[in-house]
Parts: sequence; structure tokens; C-alpha cells
Amino acid sequence: MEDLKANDKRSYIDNLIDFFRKRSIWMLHYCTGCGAVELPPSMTSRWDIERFGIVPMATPRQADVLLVTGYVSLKTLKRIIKIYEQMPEPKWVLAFGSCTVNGGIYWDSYNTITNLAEYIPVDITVSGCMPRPEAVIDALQTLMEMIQSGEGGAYKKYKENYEYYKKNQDRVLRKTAPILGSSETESIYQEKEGNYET
Amino acid sequence: MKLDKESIIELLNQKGVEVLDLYPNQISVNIKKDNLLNHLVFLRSIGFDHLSFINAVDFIDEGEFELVYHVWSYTHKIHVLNKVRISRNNPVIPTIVNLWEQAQFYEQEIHEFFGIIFEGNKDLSPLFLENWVDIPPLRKDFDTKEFSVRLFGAEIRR
Amino acid sequence: MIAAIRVFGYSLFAIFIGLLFMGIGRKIIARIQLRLGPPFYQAFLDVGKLFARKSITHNFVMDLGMIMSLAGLLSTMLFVPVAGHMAIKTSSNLILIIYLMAIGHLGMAMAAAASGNPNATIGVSRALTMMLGYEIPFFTVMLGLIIFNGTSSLELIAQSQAGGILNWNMVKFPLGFLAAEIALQAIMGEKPFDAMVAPAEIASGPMVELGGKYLGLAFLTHAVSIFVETGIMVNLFMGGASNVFTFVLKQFEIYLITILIEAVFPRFRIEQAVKFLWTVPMSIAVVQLAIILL
Amino acid sequence: MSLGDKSVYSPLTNLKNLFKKPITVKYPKEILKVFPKDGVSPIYRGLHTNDLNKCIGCGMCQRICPFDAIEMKVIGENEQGRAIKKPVVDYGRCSFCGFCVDVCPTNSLKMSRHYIYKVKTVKSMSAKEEVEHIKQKFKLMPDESLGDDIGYNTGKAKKILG
Repeated sequence: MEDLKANDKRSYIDNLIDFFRKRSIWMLHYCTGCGAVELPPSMTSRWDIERFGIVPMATPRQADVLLVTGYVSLKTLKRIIKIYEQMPEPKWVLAFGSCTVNGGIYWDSYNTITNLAEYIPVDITVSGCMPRPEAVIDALQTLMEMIQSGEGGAYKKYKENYEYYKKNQDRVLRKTAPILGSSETESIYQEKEGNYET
Repeated sequence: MKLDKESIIELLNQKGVEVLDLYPNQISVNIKKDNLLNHLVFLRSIGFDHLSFINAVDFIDEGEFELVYHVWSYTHKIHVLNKVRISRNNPVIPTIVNLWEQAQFYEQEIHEFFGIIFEGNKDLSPLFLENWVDIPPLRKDFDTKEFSVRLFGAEIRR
Repeated sequence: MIAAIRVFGYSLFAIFIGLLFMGIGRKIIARIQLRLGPPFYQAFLDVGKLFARKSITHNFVMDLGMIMSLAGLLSTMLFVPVAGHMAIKTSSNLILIIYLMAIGHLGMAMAAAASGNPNATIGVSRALTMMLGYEIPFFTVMLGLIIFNGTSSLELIAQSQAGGILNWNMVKFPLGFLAAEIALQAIMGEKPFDAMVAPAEIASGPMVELGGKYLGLAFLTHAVSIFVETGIMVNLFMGGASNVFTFVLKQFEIYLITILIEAVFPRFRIEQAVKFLWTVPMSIAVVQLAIILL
Repeated sequence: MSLGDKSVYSPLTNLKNLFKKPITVKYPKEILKVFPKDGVSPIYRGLHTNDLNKCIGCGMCQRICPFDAIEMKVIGENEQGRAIKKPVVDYGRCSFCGFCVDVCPTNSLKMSRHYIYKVKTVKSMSAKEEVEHIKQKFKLMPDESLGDDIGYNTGKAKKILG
């Protein structure tokens, strides 16, 4: 109900801005896993998502939507969080494939997270292993509708529920060193005793 | 000079190691831990100049790790599997980085996933698992299901 | 006051034409790749979106650099005669125009260096290296035209070609046109001379840290630069134009050649690009200069 | 200037594409047609479909699933007082390998050619609720709602392809 009320208050300028936003989605496809294979057909001649103004961008600063295309290992998760926080608002996240929902084929892996939504807010989750380009286009079209209607505001959740996300991120990344400038060169096996509490 | 498989087996038998004939271009050799370096130096001297890979296998019931050094020769076209067994309680083995430089990454990886210590290798820093503090994950006594439930909250239905 | 309004109007016109050309260029590239491509007004949507986004600045030098690069190109535009009209009645000296065009690049260099990203620094150093590459052949061609016409005024050069297609410098000096066209490819930063942006290697070079409004400014700068550079080429080689519509059409012809080359060629490495520019177009330009002098 | 394969100028020959018809499939308006049927391959492995009358609830699909994706859900009791179970597929796990279809003894479990399924975020939900929401939304009990468009189907794939 609150959402509907908020929609009524949207002025003409807001609608125009949302029209610009929906017709010019720039994506950063952070290619983790198999989804990297499904995106080239979507971007090239056969399905050509540039029809909707969707083009790949090289850096997170220029991107509107982050595509997480496949399984996310702990090392990858750290970079995904960094990229997500580097993107300026408004920003959206699309999660592709079974692996981002409940682990998929890596459901009992020691190094792959099972649910992406626990760590960053996800706007649309698409099923498939991997989704076909048609499903990718369908998801992006849904995202365009959501932007126009003001539904796609998961990035606001990241600020509101930051403690929850931060807690989950810390829980799984606690066991990992910083990305840059890691000076931990001692044997991992030697420092095993007593460091790990359940 | 190209040696055929039989003469290589002959040469290795003279050195006193146990040789198993597997396939037309593959033989398997069981060696002792103390003999490893001598054996590999000998293989290299007779033309086996490519180290393809190093495996580790966890035989948890026998309390041993088996390390397999895959060595290939471009002149003889023979693939030799050199199998070494070491104790699971004290997994220490001399490094072969001085012999083949590419062994650095294989040893780093095996150290990371099995916790085997390669004596003399200066850099055994982790490649994939940053700051891992549990049992090395590819050991047989590491329970991945339990671990993924504990850390990632995975749903296990059976 | 009227001058200010004229300048504003001219700027808007240049930005409009530049963005339109960018959109049509993307459509043409898409068709060459057997795709449908975005609508021709896509560049306007992109700019509209970029100015409606939140943006991140690193320090005031970055803000200043972006504005300087846009202002540099807009001030260049004032000296380019558009179908005989100019924003302010002033001399359209070629040497002044080329001098002012460098300010745009320097502004972008300032902004990129201030952002502190190593990729941006690499991109800027490549862009400045490329400047060394394309300016020498382009200047040589221009020198020939200046000597031939006995004036360095762009307007007078354009007027001297009046009276039919056979009077155009493009027909009179085909070698010079060829050399200038190759150099123009580098000036506009299109393939095969786009080593400074190179999204796959250095993450779009100078623009790597620009987001939101700053990238929007960079878009506008690019649009104006398309207008200015094609405008110079039209005045130099295609005899200017009698009305604005013909002028824009001629500009589009020049831009079309650039886009067609851009669509099919791969990228030169930076040292290959400079070597190419210093040998092939340079030797063509020198031959043209020799023909004019003899 | 030659335009042979090895020439530097050979890319220019691609300019002829400018006058060809684009091969793009305008997806939401039209769909791919490369197979006898419109859309994807006739033996495509999409979302499951299950004939609930034929399904005996034996649980073979659950036992063979390598991803722990299938759960037998009790939906009622029969006359003898035994529970009737039907499979529920978690599409957050399913990798569309088709093992469950292969092993199904009554041939009731099949795969359709439908593959589009997505879950949107709900703005009013908190983050914690949303995680559960997404997980639950991906657990579907296959029935005959997709049955008009059968894809992968043991023993019958060859007949469809012809």
C-alpha cells in the first residue's frame, strides 16, 4: 500500500527521469561462472539487447546494473561487494541461475556461497542453469518495467538493512584476508589450532 | 636418443625401484620418500624433462597420503607416474622446486588443499583459500556438507 | 547580451548535432554487425540518464578539468564558421582553432589525472601520445592549403572553393584529403586509433573514474568535438555550405566515413598507431605539399 | 589494394553487411524459429511437468537427484491411511540434468519447454524476509500446468525430432 501511495506522488519530472533510466541501462557483467557464456549471444547479433539501450560498461562507476552470472565463491563475493559499493545510485542487481538462489550444483561446496540475497540486495532472480538469452532479455525487460513503476529499489534496502548484510558478509569473509596488501605468508596449516570458533 | 618402454623399465629396475607396466605409453613407479629426489634427478637425466602435474591422494583408512608426480618425456613419449606414500600424521616431503620450477604452484596448491608441507619451499602461501583456518578442505575427514551448513546456511534435505 | 545568447544557441546546436550523429553512428555500426541497434535518439537518453544520476567526485581539480574540457571545445566551436555564420563575428584562424582544440584534451587529462586511477593515467598518456601522432600530418596538409590560398582564415578557404564540386579542395587535392581523413580518424579517437579509451584493456581510459554527471559532461564534450572536427573538415575540403542544412549534411558525410572505418577495423597498439600516423598519412601529406609548392 | 583473406583491408568487405537484413530476433515480439517448432529445441530440458494421476510418489527422483533439489511433499492420505507424496523441485538447486525424468518408473515426470521463471524483489520486505521469500518462491511443485509443451521426455525424444 505504501508503495502505491508513493507512486501517486511521483511528479512528471520523476517519470521522465525514470523513462531515461529505463531506456539506457548500462550493465557491468561481472562474469562469474557459466553466465558469462550466455551473455555474448544476448549482446551480439542474434538477440542484441542494445535495442533497449543496454550496453556493457567497463567500470562500476559508469554502470547501472550489476549482473551476477553464476556461482559466487568467497573470493568473488568480496569483489562483488566492493563493486556493488562502488556503483553510484541508482543501481540494480540481477542474479542469474540456480547457483545464486540456493547453491545450485555447488550446494555442498566449501568455498561457494549459497544465497546471494544474503550479502547484497537482489532485484531480480532468474532461474535456469543458465538462463537462455530470451530469459535474460525477459529479466531485463522486467527490470525496465520495475524502474518505470518505481518498484526496483533494492539498493535502498542495502542502506536500511546494512547491519544484516554486513553481519552476513563478515560471517563468511572473516576467514579471508584483505584483497590488497595481504602479508599473510605463513603456513595456513600451522595457525589452524584455536583460531576457529564455531 | 629415443628409449623404448622396456629399456626404461630395465634402467629403473637396475636402480632398484618397483615398476608397474600400465599402458602402451605409461608406467607407474612406487618409490620411497627418502629415494624421491634421487629418483627424479635420475629420470630427468635420462630425458624426462617435463613435470606435468603433482597429485595428492588421501588414503584415510591406511593413514597415508600418496603423492603422484607425473613426469613426461618428449623424446621417449613415455608418461611415468611416480608414487610416494607419506604418513598422514607427519606429512612432510622434500620440495622439487629446484628440479622443476613449475612445481612451485603445484606444491602451493597441495599444501593449501591437503596440508602437506614441502620442506625447502620458501613460499607456501595460499592461492585460492584466503586465510583458511579449518582442516584443509580436500582431506577425507573434512565434511563439506556440515561446513556449508555451518558457514553458508545451506539446506540439506537428506 | 545578444552575443551571449548567440553563443548559447550555437552551443546547444553543436551538442544537438553531435549527439544525433553519435546515435546514428551507433545505429550504422549495429547494421554493419547485422544487428538492429539502438534507436537513433539513444545518445539523448544516455545523456538524460547520466545527468539524473548521483555522481562521485574526487577533488575540485576533477570538476574543473571536466568543465575545462567542455569549455575548451565550445570555445573552439565559436571560431568554426557554420555555413558562413559564426557565433561571434571574429577571425576564424586555423592555427588558433587547432591551438584551442588541445585545451579540450588537456582538460580531460587534468580530470583523469586528478581521479588518481592508474588506468586513467595510462589512457591520458596514450591520448597525449596520439596527439603527437595525428597533429603532424594534419598540420602538414593544412600548411599546404594555407600556402595555396595565401590565408590561414578558415572562412576564406571555404569561400575560395565556391562554385561547384570541382572547385572543392577534396577534388583538387585528393592526396591531402586522404591524409587528413586518416588523421581525422585519430583526432576523433575512433578505431583503429582508439587506444586511449580501449575498454577491454584499460577500462575506458580517462573515463574510468567518471560516473553520472561527469560522464555526462564527457559525452557532451565528445558531441561537441564531433561537431567541431567534422566542421573543420567540411570547411577545409568540401567548400563550406550556403545554408545550415547542407552544412550538417556534409558534416554527416565526413562522419559517415569515420564510422564506416570505425565499424570494421580492429585497434592499433599505441606505438603502432603513432608509427602508422608518422609514416603513411605523413608521407601522403608531404607528397601533397610538394605538389602544391612546385 | 586486394581484398583477400590476408589483406589488411579485408575488414572493409564487411561493409556490405550494411545492405543486408539484420538477423536479430526481436525477442518479446517474435521468437526464435530454427527447429520444426517455434522456440527452443523439441527436446529442451525446461521446467518440470508431472502427471499427478500417474505419479505414485515412489521417491526415485528424490533419491537420484545429485543436487538434493527434490523433496517429497505429503499432500494427503489415501484410503489405507498412507501418505500420498509428490515431488517438489527447488529451482535454486536444479541443474536440469534430466536424471529424475530418466529414472521415473511411471514416466509421469517430464520436462517442458518452458524456461522463463523469475522472482522480483518486494520493496516492503526487509532483507531477512526477502532471503526466505526468494528461497520459497523457487520451490515449485510440478503439475500438468505446463503439460501442453513437453520437451525432454524419456524414449519419446526421437519421435518428436522425427
